Amino acid sequence: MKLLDRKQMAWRAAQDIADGMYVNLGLGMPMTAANYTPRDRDVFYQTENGILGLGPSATTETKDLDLVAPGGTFVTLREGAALFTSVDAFAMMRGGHLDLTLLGGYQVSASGDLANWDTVGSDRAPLIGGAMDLAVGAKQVWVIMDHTTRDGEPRLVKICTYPLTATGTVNRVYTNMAVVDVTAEGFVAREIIDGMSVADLQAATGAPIVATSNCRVLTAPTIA
Amino acid sequence: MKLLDRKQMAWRAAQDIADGMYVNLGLGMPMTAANYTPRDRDVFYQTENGILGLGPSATTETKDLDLVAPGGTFVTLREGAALFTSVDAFAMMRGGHLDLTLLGGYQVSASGDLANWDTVGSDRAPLIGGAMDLAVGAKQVWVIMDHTTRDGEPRLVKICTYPLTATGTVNRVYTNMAVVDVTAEGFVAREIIDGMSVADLQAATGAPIVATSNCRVLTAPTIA
Amino acid sequence: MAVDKRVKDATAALEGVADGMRVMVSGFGDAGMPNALIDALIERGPKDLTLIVTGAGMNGSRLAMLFEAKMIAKVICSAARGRDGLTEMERQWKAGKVELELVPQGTFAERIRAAGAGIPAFFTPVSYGTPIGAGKDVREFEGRKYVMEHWLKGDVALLRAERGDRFGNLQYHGAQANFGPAMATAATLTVVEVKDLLAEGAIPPQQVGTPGIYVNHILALPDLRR
Amino acid sequence: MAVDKRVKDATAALEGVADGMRVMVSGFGDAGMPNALIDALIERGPKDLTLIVTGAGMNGSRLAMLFEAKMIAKVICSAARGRDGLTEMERQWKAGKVELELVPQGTFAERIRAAGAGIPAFFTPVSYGTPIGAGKDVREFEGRKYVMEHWLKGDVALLRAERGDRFGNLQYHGAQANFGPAMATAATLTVVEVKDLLAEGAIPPQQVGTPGIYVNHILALPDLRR
Repeated sequence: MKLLDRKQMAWRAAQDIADGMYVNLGLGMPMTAANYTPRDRDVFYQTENGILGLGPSATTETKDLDLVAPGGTFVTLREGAALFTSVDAFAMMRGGHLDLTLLGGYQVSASGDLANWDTVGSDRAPLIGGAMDLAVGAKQVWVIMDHTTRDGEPRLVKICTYPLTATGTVNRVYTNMAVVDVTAEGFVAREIIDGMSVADLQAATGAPIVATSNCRVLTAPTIA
Repeated sequence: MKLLDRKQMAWRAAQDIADGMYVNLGLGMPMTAANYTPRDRDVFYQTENGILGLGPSATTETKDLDLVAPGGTFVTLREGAALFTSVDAFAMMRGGHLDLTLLGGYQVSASGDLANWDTVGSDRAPLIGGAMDLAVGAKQVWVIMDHTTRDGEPRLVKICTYPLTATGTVNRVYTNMAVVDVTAEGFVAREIIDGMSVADLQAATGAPIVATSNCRVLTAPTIA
Repeated sequence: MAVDKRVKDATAALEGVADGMRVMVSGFGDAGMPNALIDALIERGPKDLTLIVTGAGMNGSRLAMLFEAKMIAKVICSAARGRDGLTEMERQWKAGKVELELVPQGTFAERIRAAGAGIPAFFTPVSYGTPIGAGKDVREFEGRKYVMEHWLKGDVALLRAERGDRFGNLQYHGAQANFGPAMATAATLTVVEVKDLLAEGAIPPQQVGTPGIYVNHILALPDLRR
Repeated sequence: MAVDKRVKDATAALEGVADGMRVMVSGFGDAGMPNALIDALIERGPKDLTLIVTGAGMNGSRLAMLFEAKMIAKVICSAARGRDGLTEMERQWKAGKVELELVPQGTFAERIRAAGAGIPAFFTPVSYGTPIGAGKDVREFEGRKYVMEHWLKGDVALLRAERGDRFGNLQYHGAQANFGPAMATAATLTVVEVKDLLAEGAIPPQQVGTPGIYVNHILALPDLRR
């Protein structure tokens, strides 16, 4: 039984980003999903700093010092892109216009609460950015995170113990063990990695989790 | 004793529009004031439909069907003009960024209330437009109107009997008899037309009105 | 697959527009007024509509024809009076056949913007102490009184812009933008007529007045003036 | 007379900036960051400032230098943590010398926009049910809970734009606009550094990102990157 690595998790989430979607990807692992979206899909990526239609990362030749993604990387624009202000970018999020946001997370509860903006006991100042707006505003909120902490504590829980980002808005979680929907009845596994039983998954999960009758094997290619 | 005509009233108000001001002129008589602003003053006129920097009316040659003032006339843009949305135009008003609005009126009270958007007993549907936003938002609110109704009833009153546009915001009134400031102590005449005494003016005014010690004669050229 | 919001004609563009809907119409005077789409709406003929437009229609305008066709049950606007003589809207209003909600123009704009921006309510100083403000929630901030206003949403928004592309990006010309960009964000279905419609993304990113995310259907239609 | 908002140097541009003021700074990363004006502010040296900026400063940035110069008493931001190691801001915050108000980025943007638009408060779904929303006024609209947020004003706003003219009109490039246009509307004194500053009104009216009415001082300054 081999857990997915981070690239594989990003790849798996990317397969569900549908043609024509308007999407905001959180910093870190979520952003890498853009590399794995099937080529035949036409997706518009949005950013907090006022870009709709992010293109590939810039090269030395195409680099524009003022065209950066929120993470600080130099980017390009795709055909049909639009530029605007952060006021407009967040109106777009809060107003419910984005089809999807894919965010990193620390914990997701069985009722769809998300904790992803701070860790208790950190010696660092808090960081919040646009995560709350995205988690509240996007039509679909997907979270990508390891199924457990390094110490084996479940990250899919009954009630989040970390500070909340938003309540009741997560629709789906991509982990290194499974693809899990958050439904009115709680966690439902749609896919589980090869060799892991539902009982194994339940043991790694902090709230009841069931598998759908058509639950499939979660597979992802090895990515260099 | 000759009352000012409408052009003279507009001319008189226009003399007080200072260099560098950002100004919104209401429909009708207020708009004509732009024709009489001294040439050496650089004024930016704003409109509800998203223009800052209105130029002269368009000619057949310069006419652009999509460049209209709120009143429907075809206009041009001055150097340094900007175009934006009505959301932005009203944010500019409400946010207190315009130096001045000059509005028409039915009644102004001694405490600076303005009634200019509807008349009681009209058989027409109500019309409100941007007057409320302007009367509330501009740094200076000046009203231009006849001193009395056709029946001789005062329009400068203790308490407005017509429906209010805004409360306590009018700073100055230009009438066919006088230039009147609205102060914490009520109406104060700054200028009165030749041949009219303060007592005459008081007789035409529905609330106490005093004249400043340096109250001048209100004069305006005859305009064809 | 490629995002393509172009539709073949106005009939296809208005598919799904039904009785009882809230229809937003951009335009301030004729600038930004989607006259061709209004014609198509009249042809389609849904009834009991709530019309949301800043000026509810001079005599002879296409908006007036919506009233003549008895399609309108309610108007939300900031000017409900034509310049010359009683309008058909006024006649129906006086006869009690059309309901009227009069909104100060800036509040009208801001309520629509709020709907698109996920803001259910906000406070404005405008209309406090006036008949328009009567009955509204009042709250004091920093010693000044404000009334609470709610967002204003549409089921459909009909817009006119100068240029568009297949992604739904719009570019406005002159004073054409007025209420269109906000309405596009506030309606479930946004339909746009443009003068020039291009297959590729031809509008420079910095000059996009309405990003395509807010547009559902776009088509090139003649600029019909009154 | 002609409107002319150009000033001769950064010293003149910052005249009147004093101890205790609320200073807004545009920029998201280095795009739109008024680095030259921040240098000038450090040179001027007012103390006890409230810094209003979306990201409060990576190590080595000019914003960090404001903290090193001990000019900042409070920060209002949405990200107060650098990527690499503890920042000077974090050190002063941990030592109780700098107060921190953390605001979700969209609420940060909207509060500034509200200040410029004369909206003292508005309701947003963001932060409801989270530690950030604790203690805020809650109200339900259409079955969903919202918190009330207040406008956020500045005494001074420092901006970077690409082009400007003597009227104060600004044009932004790339992702440079971010928070600048809203901050320009929300501050009493708005000072802008631009790459190209022109005497005439050189920006096409449709492409003006910030109309000159919101700008007090403008000057051409080098684009200083970290």
